[in-house]
Amino acid sequence: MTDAVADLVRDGDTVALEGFTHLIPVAAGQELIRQRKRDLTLVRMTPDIVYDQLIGAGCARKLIFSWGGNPGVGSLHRFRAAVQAGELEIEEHSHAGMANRYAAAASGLPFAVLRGYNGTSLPDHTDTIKPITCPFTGEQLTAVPALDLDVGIIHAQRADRQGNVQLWGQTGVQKETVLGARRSIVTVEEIVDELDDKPYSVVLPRWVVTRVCEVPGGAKPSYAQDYYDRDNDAYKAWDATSRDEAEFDKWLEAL
Amino acid sequence: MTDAVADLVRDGDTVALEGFTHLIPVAAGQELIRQRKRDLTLVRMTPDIVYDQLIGAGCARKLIFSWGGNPGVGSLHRFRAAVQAGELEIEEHSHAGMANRYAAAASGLPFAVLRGYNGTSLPDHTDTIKPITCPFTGEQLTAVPALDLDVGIIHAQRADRQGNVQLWGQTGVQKETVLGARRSIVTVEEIVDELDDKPYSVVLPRWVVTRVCEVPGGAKPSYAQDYYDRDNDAYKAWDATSRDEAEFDKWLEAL
Amino acid sequence: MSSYESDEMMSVEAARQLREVTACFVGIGLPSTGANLARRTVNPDLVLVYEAGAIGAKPPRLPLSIGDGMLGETADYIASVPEIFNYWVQPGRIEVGFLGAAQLDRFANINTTVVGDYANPKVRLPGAGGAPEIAASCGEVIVIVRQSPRAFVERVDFITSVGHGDGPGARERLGLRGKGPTKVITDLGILEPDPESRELVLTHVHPGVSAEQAQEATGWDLKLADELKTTEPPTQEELKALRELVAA
Amino acid sequence: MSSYESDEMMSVEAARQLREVTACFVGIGLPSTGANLARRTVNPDLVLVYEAGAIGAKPPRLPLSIGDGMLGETADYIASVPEIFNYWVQPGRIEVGFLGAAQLDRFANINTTVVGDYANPKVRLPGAGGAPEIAASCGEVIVIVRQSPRAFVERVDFITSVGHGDGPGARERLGLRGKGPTKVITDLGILEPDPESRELVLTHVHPGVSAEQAQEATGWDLKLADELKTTEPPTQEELKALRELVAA
Repeated sequence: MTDAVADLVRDGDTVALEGFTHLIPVAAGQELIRQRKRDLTLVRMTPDIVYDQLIGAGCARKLIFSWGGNPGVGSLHRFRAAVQAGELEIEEHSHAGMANRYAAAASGLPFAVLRGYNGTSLPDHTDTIKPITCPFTGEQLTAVPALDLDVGIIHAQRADRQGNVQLWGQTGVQKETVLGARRSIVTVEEIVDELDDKPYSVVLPRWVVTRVCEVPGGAKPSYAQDYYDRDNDAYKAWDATSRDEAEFDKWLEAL
Repeated sequence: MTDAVADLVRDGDTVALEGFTHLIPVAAGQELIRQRKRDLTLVRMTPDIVYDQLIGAGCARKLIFSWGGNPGVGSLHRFRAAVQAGELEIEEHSHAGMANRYAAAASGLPFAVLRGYNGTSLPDHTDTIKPITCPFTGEQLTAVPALDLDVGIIHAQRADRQGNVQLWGQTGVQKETVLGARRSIVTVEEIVDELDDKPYSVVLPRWVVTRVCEVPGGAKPSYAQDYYDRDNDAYKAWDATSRDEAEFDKWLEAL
Repeated sequence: MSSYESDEMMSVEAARQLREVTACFVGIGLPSTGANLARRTVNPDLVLVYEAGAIGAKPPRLPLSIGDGMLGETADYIASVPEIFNYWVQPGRIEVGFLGAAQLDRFANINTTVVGDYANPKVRLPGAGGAPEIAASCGEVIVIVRQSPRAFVERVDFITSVGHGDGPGARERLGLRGKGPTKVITDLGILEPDPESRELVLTHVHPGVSAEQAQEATGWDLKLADELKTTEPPTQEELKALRELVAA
Repeated sequence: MSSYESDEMMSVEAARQLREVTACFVGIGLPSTGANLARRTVNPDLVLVYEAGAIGAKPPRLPLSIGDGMLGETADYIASVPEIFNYWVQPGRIEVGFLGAAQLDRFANINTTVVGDYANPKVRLPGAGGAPEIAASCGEVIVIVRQSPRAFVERVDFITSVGHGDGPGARERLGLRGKGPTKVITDLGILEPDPESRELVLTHVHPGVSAEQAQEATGWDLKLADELKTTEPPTQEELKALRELVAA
């Protein structure tokens, strides 16, 4: 993973680490911090504690997101402080808008269309939300641009020795993150001889994944279905670490 | 199934029977013929022998499609004769356009955007293909309208007693056909006590399906994965039946 | 009557609203508690849809987050997140959406984005998540929020999710196809939009709460329904089911 | 040299084109035979993508249609049909698309829709299927078609799938991102677009075929490459693998 991050993520890149509260690529995110990546445009529907860490560590110039919180616990204090201090540029969407931006990227389209944002204050502050008119009905809808991802990073349950990746359970926008990015890194719980059937599994064939790295526990403290549950105490403990800048600095030094 | 077709399909309706060479709802299509439904706008990406039968039997006023043939065998002679005689209105697309029209219908959007049709003769003859400009990049792409389906009909491997439907294998646009239609009929090979995991299965929960009917063999002579293979002789035999109008009439009478 | 907390009253009342509902879009927190309680009391067949992809989840205990494995494991189906929003929320397939709020105004517009100016916020909140499209497209929306003058404001600082906009006809003009918020369940009572003005009026107070208390906890001049009712207190069965659920 | 049929020459030559290819989009008929033969000869790791959804199918025999169960059963992954076109074909992820043709013109534009006038066709053909977007978006296109003056026409009656349009710069002007047809494999030889004019020229004849035969089978004035080559005849191994495949 150290090599994959060093080889594939450059300062200034637009990078998405996805996993919708399940299979969050935490270890890969912390590797970005260790390698002191800078000026990243970080993308994620639900920036949670690993994004709080990246922001607190100064890796991010900009955040593109739709919900920033410590899920089930409360706020992200490093994120909140950075925004309130004007130190982090933000581009803010709804989940539906972000999901469609990923889907457009995976589809090789410059934009996606949805019913969304009408009447909200989001278009007043986010210039990547524009009206579009249906050429058949004249109805006005909303367009959002495809995400322009240099690197997509996800965590999956496993891969086979050829590099085919398999993930299952609630798999969020992970397929779109890999298919929508120029380069991709997938960390996995384990590498196995052969993949077998799993309910609702997504397989990303080897030829669409740039690099697969075996990183057991790479999603901790989040969930990896059939491997481990969420470590809720870690989520709660993060609240205190993140709230106090000195505590955060101590955490960062120890990383 | 007799009741479902009688209750839910009205003369003049727009009806899609889908199944991309796998799980074709042949029995339901033949029930439309038996009930002498008229003036239907029939929709299907790959109209094959059951559509040849519907067209020959005079059920269709119009066909919306992207590839009309007897797959692996040759032509559909009733379809071909009807078009060559100017007796069947057609609205012709590509697979990508049709798939996106289904997806738009399932999404509650009036249209979909794709890279497609540029430079082809299709837009000269099909008025449901229009240019659309990306509001962010200025790039010109293609818009197609959502299908406006009164009834969506599919065949699935099974349902449970609550009416949750499960299909697996290559499942084409069947999910979109049900979700994109006002009313839906699903014929199934069998009704079981409980659904279990199947690789790449699509489940259509009971509350989005109007009617489920147990029709074993309902996709014959096409495939139903894990139930039966395609009866290729029937596909070949259809060529002769369909080619000769008298033969076709005999077939129709015997139905 | 047993003693109970105001949170419990809110969850019980939320569950009761789901008696006749087929499918409900659920977030985490009080909405999740209310919806899961409904499955254990008034509506065992209630379909719970979570934005991370689980459709028809039957969690044996309250999930810690929407990524909880038991949601996927017990679901009828799992969709990708783009599919959840495009195929399931957007076409209005889901009858009820449950939302929370940091600020709420008299037309039930919701703010979960910032307090203060957007560029220089006093408090930066988590943001929109799935709420704007849930508010736009679900058949109706039930808001669950504690009532206070800080939360119930004359005008929200940011419209994250549209309630009834600026009043009559606003949703239609905006092309929003769901009915919008039909009930706001608070720790003090229930507010509903007036059919004419679309302004929220107090229709119920919870047992032991006065209309004046509710008015004092509201940052605008809260009107009372002609017939102000008192909510049924939680029954023994409701409280038992709720406490078992929370303890599980 | 063993004796072989012209269909066999076409399939063998199609397979040879896939030596260095990662992923190939496959239809039914000769394209399927060629691609499946490549997996058994020059490129065991070749990824076959079928438009019904199978990605990385490894069929043990030739499928009867793209719905064949063994495609799904042996696939690395199965996508829905909208996903196949949107996530896999459209972004240009697939290096080679194999297409057939009822008519083909000097710029390798393809007609599979009608012979004659669209409104009053002489012959109604099956139509577009997945071909227009395969022709637009796959890295390159290999056309497999029998050569005859009826099929190789000055001007196709209908452009179902764009080859090189009206010549130099046409694909760029249309915003088509793949290279378009780079080879047309026929029963007589191989045609390739001239790098400058984009017009198809005969670069190879199959063993025993003369350039004149190929020109007579072409409805336009077919130019010959400066160095006209003769295709390598099928080897024993190629023929054995092909015949086993077809017989399976």
